[in-house]
Amino acid sequence: MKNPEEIFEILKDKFGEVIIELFSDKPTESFISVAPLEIDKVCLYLRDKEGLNFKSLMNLSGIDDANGEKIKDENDNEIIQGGTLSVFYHLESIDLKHKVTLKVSTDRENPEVASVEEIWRAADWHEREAYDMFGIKFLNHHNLIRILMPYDWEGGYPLRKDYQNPEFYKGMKVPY
Amino acid sequence: MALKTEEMVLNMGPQHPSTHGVLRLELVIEGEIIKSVTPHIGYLHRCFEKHCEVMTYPQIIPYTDRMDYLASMCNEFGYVIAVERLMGIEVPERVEYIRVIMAELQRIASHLVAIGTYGADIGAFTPFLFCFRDREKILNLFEITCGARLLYNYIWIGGLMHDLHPDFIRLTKEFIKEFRPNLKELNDLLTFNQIFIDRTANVGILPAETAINYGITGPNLRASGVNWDLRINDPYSIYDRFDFKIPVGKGENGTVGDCWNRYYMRILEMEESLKIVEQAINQIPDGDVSSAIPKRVKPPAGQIYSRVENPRGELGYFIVSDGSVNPTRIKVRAPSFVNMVVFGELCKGHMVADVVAILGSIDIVLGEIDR
Amino acid sequence: MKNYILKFWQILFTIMIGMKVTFRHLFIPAVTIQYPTVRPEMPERERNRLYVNMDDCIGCLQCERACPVNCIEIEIVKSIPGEDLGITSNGKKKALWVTKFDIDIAKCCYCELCVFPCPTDCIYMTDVYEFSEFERDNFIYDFVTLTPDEKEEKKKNYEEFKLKKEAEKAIAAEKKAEEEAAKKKESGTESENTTDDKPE
Amino acid sequence: MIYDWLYSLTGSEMIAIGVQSLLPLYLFILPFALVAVLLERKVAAHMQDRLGPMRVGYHGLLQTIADILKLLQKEDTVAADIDKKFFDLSPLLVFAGSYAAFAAIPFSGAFMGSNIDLGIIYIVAVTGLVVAGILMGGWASNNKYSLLGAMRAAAQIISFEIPTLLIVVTVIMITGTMNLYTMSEWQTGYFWNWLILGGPDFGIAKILLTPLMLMAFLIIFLSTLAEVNRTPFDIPEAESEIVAGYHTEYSGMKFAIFFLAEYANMFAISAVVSALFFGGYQSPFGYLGNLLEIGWLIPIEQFFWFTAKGVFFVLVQMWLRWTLPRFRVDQLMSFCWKYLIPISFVLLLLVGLITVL
Repeated sequence: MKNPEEIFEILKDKFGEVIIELFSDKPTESFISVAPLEIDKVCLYLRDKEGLNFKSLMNLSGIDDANGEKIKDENDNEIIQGGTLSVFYHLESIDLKHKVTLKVSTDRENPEVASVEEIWRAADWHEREAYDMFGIKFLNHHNLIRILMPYDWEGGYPLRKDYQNPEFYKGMKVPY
Repeated sequence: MALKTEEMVLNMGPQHPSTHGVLRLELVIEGEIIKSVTPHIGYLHRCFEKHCEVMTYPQIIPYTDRMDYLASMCNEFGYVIAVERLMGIEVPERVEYIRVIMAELQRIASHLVAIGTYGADIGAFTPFLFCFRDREKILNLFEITCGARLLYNYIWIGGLMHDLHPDFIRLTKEFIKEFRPNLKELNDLLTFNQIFIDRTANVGILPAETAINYGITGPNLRASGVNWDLRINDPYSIYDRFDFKIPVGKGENGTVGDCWNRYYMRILEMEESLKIVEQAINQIPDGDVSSAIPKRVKPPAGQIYSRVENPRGELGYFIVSDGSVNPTRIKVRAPSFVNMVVFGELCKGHMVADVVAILGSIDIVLGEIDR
Repeated sequence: MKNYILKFWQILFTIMIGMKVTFRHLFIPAVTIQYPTVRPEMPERERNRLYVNMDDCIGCLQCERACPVNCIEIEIVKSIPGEDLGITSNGKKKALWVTKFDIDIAKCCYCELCVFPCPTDCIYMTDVYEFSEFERDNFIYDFVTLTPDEKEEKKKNYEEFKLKKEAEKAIAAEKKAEEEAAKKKESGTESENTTDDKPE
Repeated sequence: MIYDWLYSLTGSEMIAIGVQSLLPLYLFILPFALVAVLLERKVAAHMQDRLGPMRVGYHGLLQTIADILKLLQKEDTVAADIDKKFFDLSPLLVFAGSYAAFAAIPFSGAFMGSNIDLGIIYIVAVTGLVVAGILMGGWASNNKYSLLGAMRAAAQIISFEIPTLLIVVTVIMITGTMNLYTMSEWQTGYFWNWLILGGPDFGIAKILLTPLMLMAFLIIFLSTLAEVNRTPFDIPEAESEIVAGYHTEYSGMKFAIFFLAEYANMFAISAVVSALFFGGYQSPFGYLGNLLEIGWLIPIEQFFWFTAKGVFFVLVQMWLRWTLPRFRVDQLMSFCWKYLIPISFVLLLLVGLITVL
């Protein structure tokens, strides 16, 4: 049983620069911020290291931070430029009964995060969903295609805050 | 001499009697043997998470009902707990008891559907109707309490919509009395039927290590022999006050983690749920159920991941709030969604008939997978 | 060999047990009812078709705001002084004409969230559960008691009243401005800029 | 016999044959199917604590007639890429197979379609025609589910013919005849003369034969059940797996013919089982006609007893169907090859020994 502070110390010792910061202000649950392209190594360590044993990935969730600059495009639609998209990882150890939350933030224009699908197969569909909804690309994912939206959806990524409904999908009017 | 065979692609669904909704399975089969299975989901996508961004917190509750529509009470329960934790609301004792009673009754109702439809998948139609007959009684209990039979919107942030109906306790006691023999009858008719055991035992074996790695939760994980139940291991609400056991798969009729075990877990869990309901209705205190309902639900900025044990597994709500009346992001970790990932793996090498058996034993609800 | 016979016996035996159960059920009375002829009794908290008692509605828009699916559409017009709208049954004074109160029952999700905020308890769910229609438009229930002419009249009344009031206000404002200007001329020219661009 | 009577009445062989061959259809199969469909629905409903059809007529008595009227009016939907000829032929062939079986079934001492000496073998052979029909329908439908269903049906029906035949041979060894009429006559008298209780010859052989015959009855009942694709052996049309199997693409009246064939088959196997083991049309307690010395009453009584026995076994089939889950394809096969066939071989040997000694 370890609390997030201890886990943060362990990770900081091991990975140094990769582990960015520990946020632990209430009422927010504390989470550890990690560099996006190194998350898979951190996760593998968390899973296999004796005394950490994070065998289970509870949840993986994309989120649009919407912290960029809001500008108007030519059609007068508000779009967000710059800023970040984030992914939250909620890990849990079934034997040791402790939890930790990791967060990676990646560039909005070219969102790339290392995939943890190889580490926890549970991440497979979660990552596909995050890709589907936010357009976050998970590198090394074996089958990164849309999952809830149609496979050939071209209207963008719906859960981004500046998402606009497309007018037509294959000749069908979308807002019916 | 080996016969030359060709693979055939068989599209199972989106409309098929036993895909439990609009799920499409792309089976590559060789004769009757499955080479690979690719599930295609999204036919029931209703943009729950996008809707949430423009809705106030209480308005989201009816939407959570519609995710796992067989376990609406549990969905509400999970969501409400998440928001209450974010806001730091303490709810009255009576509310907690009523919530637990409702959630456990709902668990029984949900498992009854799972078991009944599983019987129908295997080919026995009569248990299906027996299960629905009993479920109907639970729905009647819900109906007198909140007026709805399926999508309740009963558990509110900080309280409940109504107090219990005056008849509720009496009717629940009657139900429990009637239900125990019915459960035994169900066991006679289906659970221990040798044909049923032959169909389900040693089929779709899910070892514990794989199950954890795939994030499987709920009865499916316990059937693999892992003693893990959030009601005991990470207690929420007042579950630590009740005396009940967690059934774990033992492989009575085959291997640990096969379809029969997954099915049998649900039977055993119903018995445990009955015990909880019995204890809860005997201990329930008096009180006001709406005293803690906040006038205006406006959680502070922050994020929380809160989870409850749904009939199908761990239902998690990841709520990010920016301090306004609308959540920034709600991600639902739907148990069926995660449990479904392993499905393709389980089916390999089995027969077409087993696909149905395995799918039924995982017990998915498409409303929750597609959200 | 022993297993072989045991298995065969097991199959036969469990089949017999199952047959016993189903045979017993042949003589148990049915639990179903013959629905359209026999109807179940609805519990008192039943949540079905919405109904609005317009006599009590004060047009506060609470239900419209509470609805998670936006199936309620309300338009209100302020009354002009001198019009008597009556009072609701629990003694609140009405001050608004409701010119549109549409509920698209096809959209309604029966969550009952609109019922609780209502200050006069005028919107509630009834136990009517059979209301299928052949035309989708028939699902839009119009609860307004005013005739179309009356609606127009109320709108016009209010428009006129508003215009009148604005005119009055404008006159008053002009007067005031003039007075102030006069005052300022008296007191000096320092604060001239700020007073000139007053709204209205 | 009815044929002789008709011949003497009309003087024309053609009319006599025609009337006689159509009699079972109009007098028996169609009315039976009407009743059986309703019966099945009612039995199922009451086993499941429901009421079943209740609207048309008293307790839904006329429901099947209403259904048939509906089916007749329905559009005969035909998918685009089917093989039309075979698609149309298939239901007829399936029905022909089960209808032809009725020719050799002894309904009573006075009426029997055709009193052929190979009776029982003929029935087993002619029901094999059903396989051709099913395969044809499954293939012509150009539907993967239909194809799977047809393949399953072919494998299943052909495998289960083996234990059926073995038991039939066992019975033939005891009775010494393949003629169902003779066989029924042989079991005349009271119910202890039935083959299930060792036949009419008293002695040590009867005691030895009784348990063996019980076993034989069980096996032939199960294997014929599998031949007509009823639960728990209904895998060719397992609706939860392959939608409706070989008749997925059929609708309207063609589907109704499949349905009719299924119910006709149900009765056919019940009739065969009762003719072999339960004395056929023989009354268990002697005849009222003999008592009152009214000669013409006896065939009617015999017809009654035969129908009663048949309907009883049909009821048992329904009872099984609404109780049991279904087997899987491979389990079904292993059930046949590992249990039914070896046991029936052993039975054959034992019965052979007993009859020789």
